[in-house]
Amino acid sequence: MPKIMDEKELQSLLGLLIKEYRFIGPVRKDLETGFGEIKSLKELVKDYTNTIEPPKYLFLTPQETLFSYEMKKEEITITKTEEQGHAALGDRPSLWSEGIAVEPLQGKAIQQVIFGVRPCDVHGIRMMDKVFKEDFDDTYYQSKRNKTIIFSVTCTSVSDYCFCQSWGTGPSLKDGFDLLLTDLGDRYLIETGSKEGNEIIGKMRLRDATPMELKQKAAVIKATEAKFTRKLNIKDIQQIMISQPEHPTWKDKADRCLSCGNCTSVCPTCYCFDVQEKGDYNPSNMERYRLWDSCQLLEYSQVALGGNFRRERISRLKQFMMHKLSFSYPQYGDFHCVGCGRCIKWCPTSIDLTEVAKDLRGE
Amino acid sequence: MSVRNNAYVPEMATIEKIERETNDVNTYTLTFKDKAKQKDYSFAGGQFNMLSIFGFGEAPISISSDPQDRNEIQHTVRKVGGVTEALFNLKEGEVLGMRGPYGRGWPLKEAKGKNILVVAGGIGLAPLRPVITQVIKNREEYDRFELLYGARTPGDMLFTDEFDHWQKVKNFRLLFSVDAVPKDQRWDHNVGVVTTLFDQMSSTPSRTIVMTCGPEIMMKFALKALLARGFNSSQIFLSLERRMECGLKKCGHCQIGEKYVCSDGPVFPWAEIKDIPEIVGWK
Amino acid sequence: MPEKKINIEYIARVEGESTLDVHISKNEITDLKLKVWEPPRFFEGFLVGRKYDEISDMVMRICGICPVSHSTTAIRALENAMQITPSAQTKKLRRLLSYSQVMSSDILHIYMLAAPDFLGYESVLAMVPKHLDLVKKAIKMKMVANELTEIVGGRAANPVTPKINGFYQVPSKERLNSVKKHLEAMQQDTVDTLKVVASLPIPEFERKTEYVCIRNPEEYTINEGRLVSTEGLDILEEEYRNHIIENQISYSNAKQCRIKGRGDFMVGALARVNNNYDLLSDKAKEAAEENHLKFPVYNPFANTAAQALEVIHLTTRCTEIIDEIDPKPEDTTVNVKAGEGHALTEAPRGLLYHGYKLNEKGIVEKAEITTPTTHNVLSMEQDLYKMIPEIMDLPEGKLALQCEELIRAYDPCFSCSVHTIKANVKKD
Amino acid sequence: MAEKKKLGIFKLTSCAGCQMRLLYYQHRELEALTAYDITYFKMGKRDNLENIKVDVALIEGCVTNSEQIDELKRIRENSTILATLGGCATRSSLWGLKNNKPEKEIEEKAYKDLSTIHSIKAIPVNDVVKVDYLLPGCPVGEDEMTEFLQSALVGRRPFIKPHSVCVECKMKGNLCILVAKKEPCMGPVTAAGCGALCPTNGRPCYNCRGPMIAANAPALAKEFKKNGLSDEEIYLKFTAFSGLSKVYEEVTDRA
Ligand SMILES: Cc1cc2nc3c(=O)[nH]c(=O)nc-3n(C[C@H](O)[C@H](O)[C@H](O)COP(=O)(O)OP(=O)(O)OC[C@H]3O[C@@H](n4cnc5c(N)ncnc54)[C@H](O)[C@@H]3O)c2cc1C
Ligand code: SF4
Ligand code: SF4
Ligand code: SF4
Repeated sequence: MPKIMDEKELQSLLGLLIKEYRFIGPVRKDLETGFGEIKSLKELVKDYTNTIEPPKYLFLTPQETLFSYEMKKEEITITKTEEQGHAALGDRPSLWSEGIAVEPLQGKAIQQVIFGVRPCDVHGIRMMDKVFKEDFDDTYYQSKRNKTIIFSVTCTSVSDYCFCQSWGTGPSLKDGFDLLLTDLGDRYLIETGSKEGNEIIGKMRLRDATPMELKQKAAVIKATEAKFTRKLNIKDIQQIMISQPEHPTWKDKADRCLSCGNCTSVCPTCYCFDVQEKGDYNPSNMERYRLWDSCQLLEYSQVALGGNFRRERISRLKQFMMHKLSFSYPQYGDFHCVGCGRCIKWCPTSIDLTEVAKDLRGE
Repeated sequence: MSVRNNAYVPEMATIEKIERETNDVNTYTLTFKDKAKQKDYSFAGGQFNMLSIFGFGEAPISISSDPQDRNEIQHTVRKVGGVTEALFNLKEGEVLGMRGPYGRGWPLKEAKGKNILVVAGGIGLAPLRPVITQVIKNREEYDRFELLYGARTPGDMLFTDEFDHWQKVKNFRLLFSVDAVPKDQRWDHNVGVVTTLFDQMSSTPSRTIVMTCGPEIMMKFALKALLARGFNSSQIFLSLERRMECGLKKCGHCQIGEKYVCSDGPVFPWAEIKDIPEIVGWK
Repeated sequence: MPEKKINIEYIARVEGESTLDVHISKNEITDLKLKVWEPPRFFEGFLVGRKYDEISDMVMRICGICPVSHSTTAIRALENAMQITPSAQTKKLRRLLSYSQVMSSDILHIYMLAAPDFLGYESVLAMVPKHLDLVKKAIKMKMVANELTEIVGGRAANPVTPKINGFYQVPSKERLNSVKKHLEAMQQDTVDTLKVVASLPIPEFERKTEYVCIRNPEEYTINEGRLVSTEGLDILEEEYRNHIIENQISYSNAKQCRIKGRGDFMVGALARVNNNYDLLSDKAKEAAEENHLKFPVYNPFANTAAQALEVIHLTTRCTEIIDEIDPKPEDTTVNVKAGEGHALTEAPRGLLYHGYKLNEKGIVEKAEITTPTTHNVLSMEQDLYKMIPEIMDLPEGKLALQCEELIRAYDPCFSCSVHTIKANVKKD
Repeated sequence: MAEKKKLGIFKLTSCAGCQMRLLYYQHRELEALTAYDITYFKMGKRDNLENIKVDVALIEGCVTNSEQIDELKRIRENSTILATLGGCATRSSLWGLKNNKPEKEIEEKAYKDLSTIHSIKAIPVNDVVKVDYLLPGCPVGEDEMTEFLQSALVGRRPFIKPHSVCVECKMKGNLCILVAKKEPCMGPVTAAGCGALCPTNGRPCYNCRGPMIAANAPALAKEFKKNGLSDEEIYLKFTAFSGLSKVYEEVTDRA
């Protein structure tokens, strides 16, 4: 049953979570907002639309050791197979420097709470969960994911880039969260979506929401929905995206594309990685690690003897957009796009997949 | 620490034997160090393993041995880059890592009672060798068998010492071709790209399953020639190659359209992939 | 005495490439040439036409050891050209940056380049088996100095934060405090370093040349001050060109400098300590006295001791500056103006001069750079002229080694000496 | 214990900063330097062996005179693996600037009497001899150098990032200043490896590492223009550290 809390109760709930968990939430990052570890309520940012990065990096560490091994004589011993920590935030150490981008866990910090995950990102996490589960479990992703409580919020602000409404992945949320907060103006509606969520809220004595207040939530959502300016027509999108690989809009966009990979790095559902070996000055100590990778990069499809399946920039750009808006559906039963608009916003040359979709549809 | 349930961590395997096939191709006979693992391990022809050369990295390599032989596993590898070179520097008795098998193999079940046409180029014969050994071992289950095999030069042909044996099998027809014959080598067969063998081929579309593996350009031409001869898109099977980092449908590299080569393939019926934008041009 | 030839094909463990040729016949030096054959890179040539905001990043690449010096000097010269006065915070942060670089360079020279000479090794690596502790101590110290450069500059080698009128980004107090702890922990090591250096036997040799550096009565200065010497020179930085003249010589890619109307001079740590001993911290002075060091000293081999002394002072000074500041982002806008500007600073190896002329769009029309080693090469040759006759009896190999050691004592940097300036000078 | 591999470090025209990176600015230099048997390293040691076979040769600096061409060829003959150490060796970097103007015009500004100055165009090492690995960076990135030295120890192929600075910038979680502040960041066309140092330190990348392989220079130049940069300013941005690189030609080939 949805409950009601006032500002003071919310503050005390957050305060409690900060104390008891590793608490991640939106923090100021220069001109924008990003996810950061929060030690005091003051750091929390309230007025933001989307964080620069999606929350995926909290589970899929940009660079992470898969295992280390020791090579002594004919014996090879695998010494470390699974990171027990959480992904580090902020200024991540660079590739070969001492630390790896995972923080060891201590005491109660075993569990983390991510506060302020917006509905689109919750859907992104849901999709990533599938990728890292299907066929083979990815223990590295799952070990972090399983220790995470998702505290979502119903969206009330919309940016020029947002189009989650077109997918139905926002501004409201039905599941995928542990806790969900809706700002009703002078009160908050809080809903739980899991056992963990119930346990947290169960400790507080909150009153049930009245039917009136539930209606108020619907009104909040409706008001938000009216704010969207960007739309993606998703009718037949799976076929439309692949119907005209020779359409001039592809070349037009590819000429502008810098192959910088920003689009894929900010996408909440891009999951590709590369695997590399790393040594030491003592050559018997080795490590296998993975690092974030992108289909926009030339080396991504490179194979031995100089072969490359996507040498042309245009073929890489098509891969990104077609994967998001077409291929992912038969793969996972989801279109791997949640309408967060990050790839449009952060593309240095403003390449816009909603525009490409429109062009292909001939609108 | 239990390593077993971590899909990324390979099992240790010993190199039992190294056989030189050509200048740059060796066949490695491997057994898992863990005897129980060796006993449990089973695979289908066309599937592959991820081989770890410790200190150097990992590479996807097809299994080239007989799926019914549970005592050992063979890989036939061409030396082309970092990992494969490092493998070539290993000696018998040394240890490497192996995990698998992954992917979908050749349609040997569908081929039961039917004719089989195999078109292979270069190292592409390696993943098809399990098909050949299986057909020989279970000869009565299949009808006619024809192999078209092409390599760059006679010296680049794989498994030549098995050819005699294969030739003798009932209802087996082998056609060989090379792109060129260096002056010092003898060659009694066809010269030209594999597809030039199609004119001598006896297989027809009727009741035939086609399996092909080789360089992508070769497969393209083979496909064209087959379609032109009336073979339809559900009787042709191709083994595709893409970059792979994990083999576990996670790293994303091996995708072609909606397909993951590592788990939906590497063997695909043409019907399944022919409409993928990146492949449409093949027709 | 038969004919002797000293030919040191390259001076090892110095930055850049050079050859020393000495010809001695009948106890007379008949020929002595220090040839710098480090290939020229023509900075003054290609800087023309570039924009004011690129210059610092480009001139940093003159020298891999003292990028900070070139950056600060260029920035100050350009600020002078555009009549910009940077904030007090900027000045302090620049000091941290420069001091850390002088410290790190001094440590490098003492341990990696000079110590092997005094201890009789061919390189610091050869010292590892017997002197591992010493090497580790040196590495620890340079790490701290580099850390400070990195925190203020973004990167220890070729920093990225300095700009005209300030910094692209200022370091947080938190990070400064973390390095301050390391600086404090390192203080004893700096004192020990001087003890080690002072105990090493150095060749007995003296030549009373003129020692030149900048001076600021308030601070043992590295970044700005008047140009002074042990022989009474005392001028403003913009007057530099009127007093120091420069000649191109036929056998070397480096030019030679002299003081107008006088002759050669020496710059570097020894010049700084000789002129500014009074401004050193008490701790540094105490350490000098304990080790019976009295300045001024006219033995170039004492340069290494001067470096060690300087490190003691600068380590303390950096911790003080860190306490004085809590850096905050500032407005660093630049109003571009046409003009001409000059700046003198103390690079680790001594006096460094940059001068620029800008047009109204901020494009460089003329650039002049004179590096410490350019200032020093003539003095090196003069020292050799005096020293060789004194040690003429040594066997050829030993003689050559001591010549090489003398040059190395200057801590020369031949790669930066070969893009010296075109000066409108008349030959004397 | 097997014999250590032999390492030679050679210098052509450069600022010596990359050798310094090896000798001094590195965090683990003692381990790095003692892992090898260093046979040649003029800046670091006195006993140097000329013309002997080495397993690994690192070349700092680019060629600017004809003697260096012969020297380089000799080093190549004598080494199993040869890699560039830093930007000048890899792409001739800053020194390439003098190639953009008539030689004399530039040299005259530095030297009055040109009769004793022998200098030719600045040529990167890989234009003269076959190079196995290119390690860019000004100075060479510590990460790359470490990866190279560690991998050469066992004969592994080093992983030198072929993509742009943007990838590292994003992985650091930075705010993109090209998008958010319209600052002319060269990150999208610059070879990665520095850990996006400049954007991390609040300023646009100025391309000190030179171009990445797949750079789309015209597209970035257009973006700069849209953000208000003049053709002249764009030209300066793309020429500063690119040396003789062909990657930016479309942007920098002005009449
Ligand atoms: C399903 C499958 C089966 C294969 N079977 C065989 C076989 O039986 N015999 C054989 O010799 N070769 C086979 N290959 C090709 C083999 O995987 C590559 O030759 C090998 O990965 C090259 O690695 P390298 O490190 O030597 O080359 P490098 O060029 O140094 O490659 C570096 C990295 O790139 C990736 N890579 C490069 N080429 C390929 C490639 N072709 N496919 C996938 N990843 C690549 C790998 O991650 C490799 O570690 C197969 C490939 C696939 C996808
Ligand atoms: S962000 Fe834009 S420019 Fe960069 S790779 Fe993606 S589409 Fe291309
Ligand atoms: S700030 Fe520069 S390097 Fe970073 S993502 Fe933006 S364009 Fe790329
Ligand atoms: S960000 Fe660009 S200019 Fe700055 S260090 Fe890296 S490559 Fe050099």
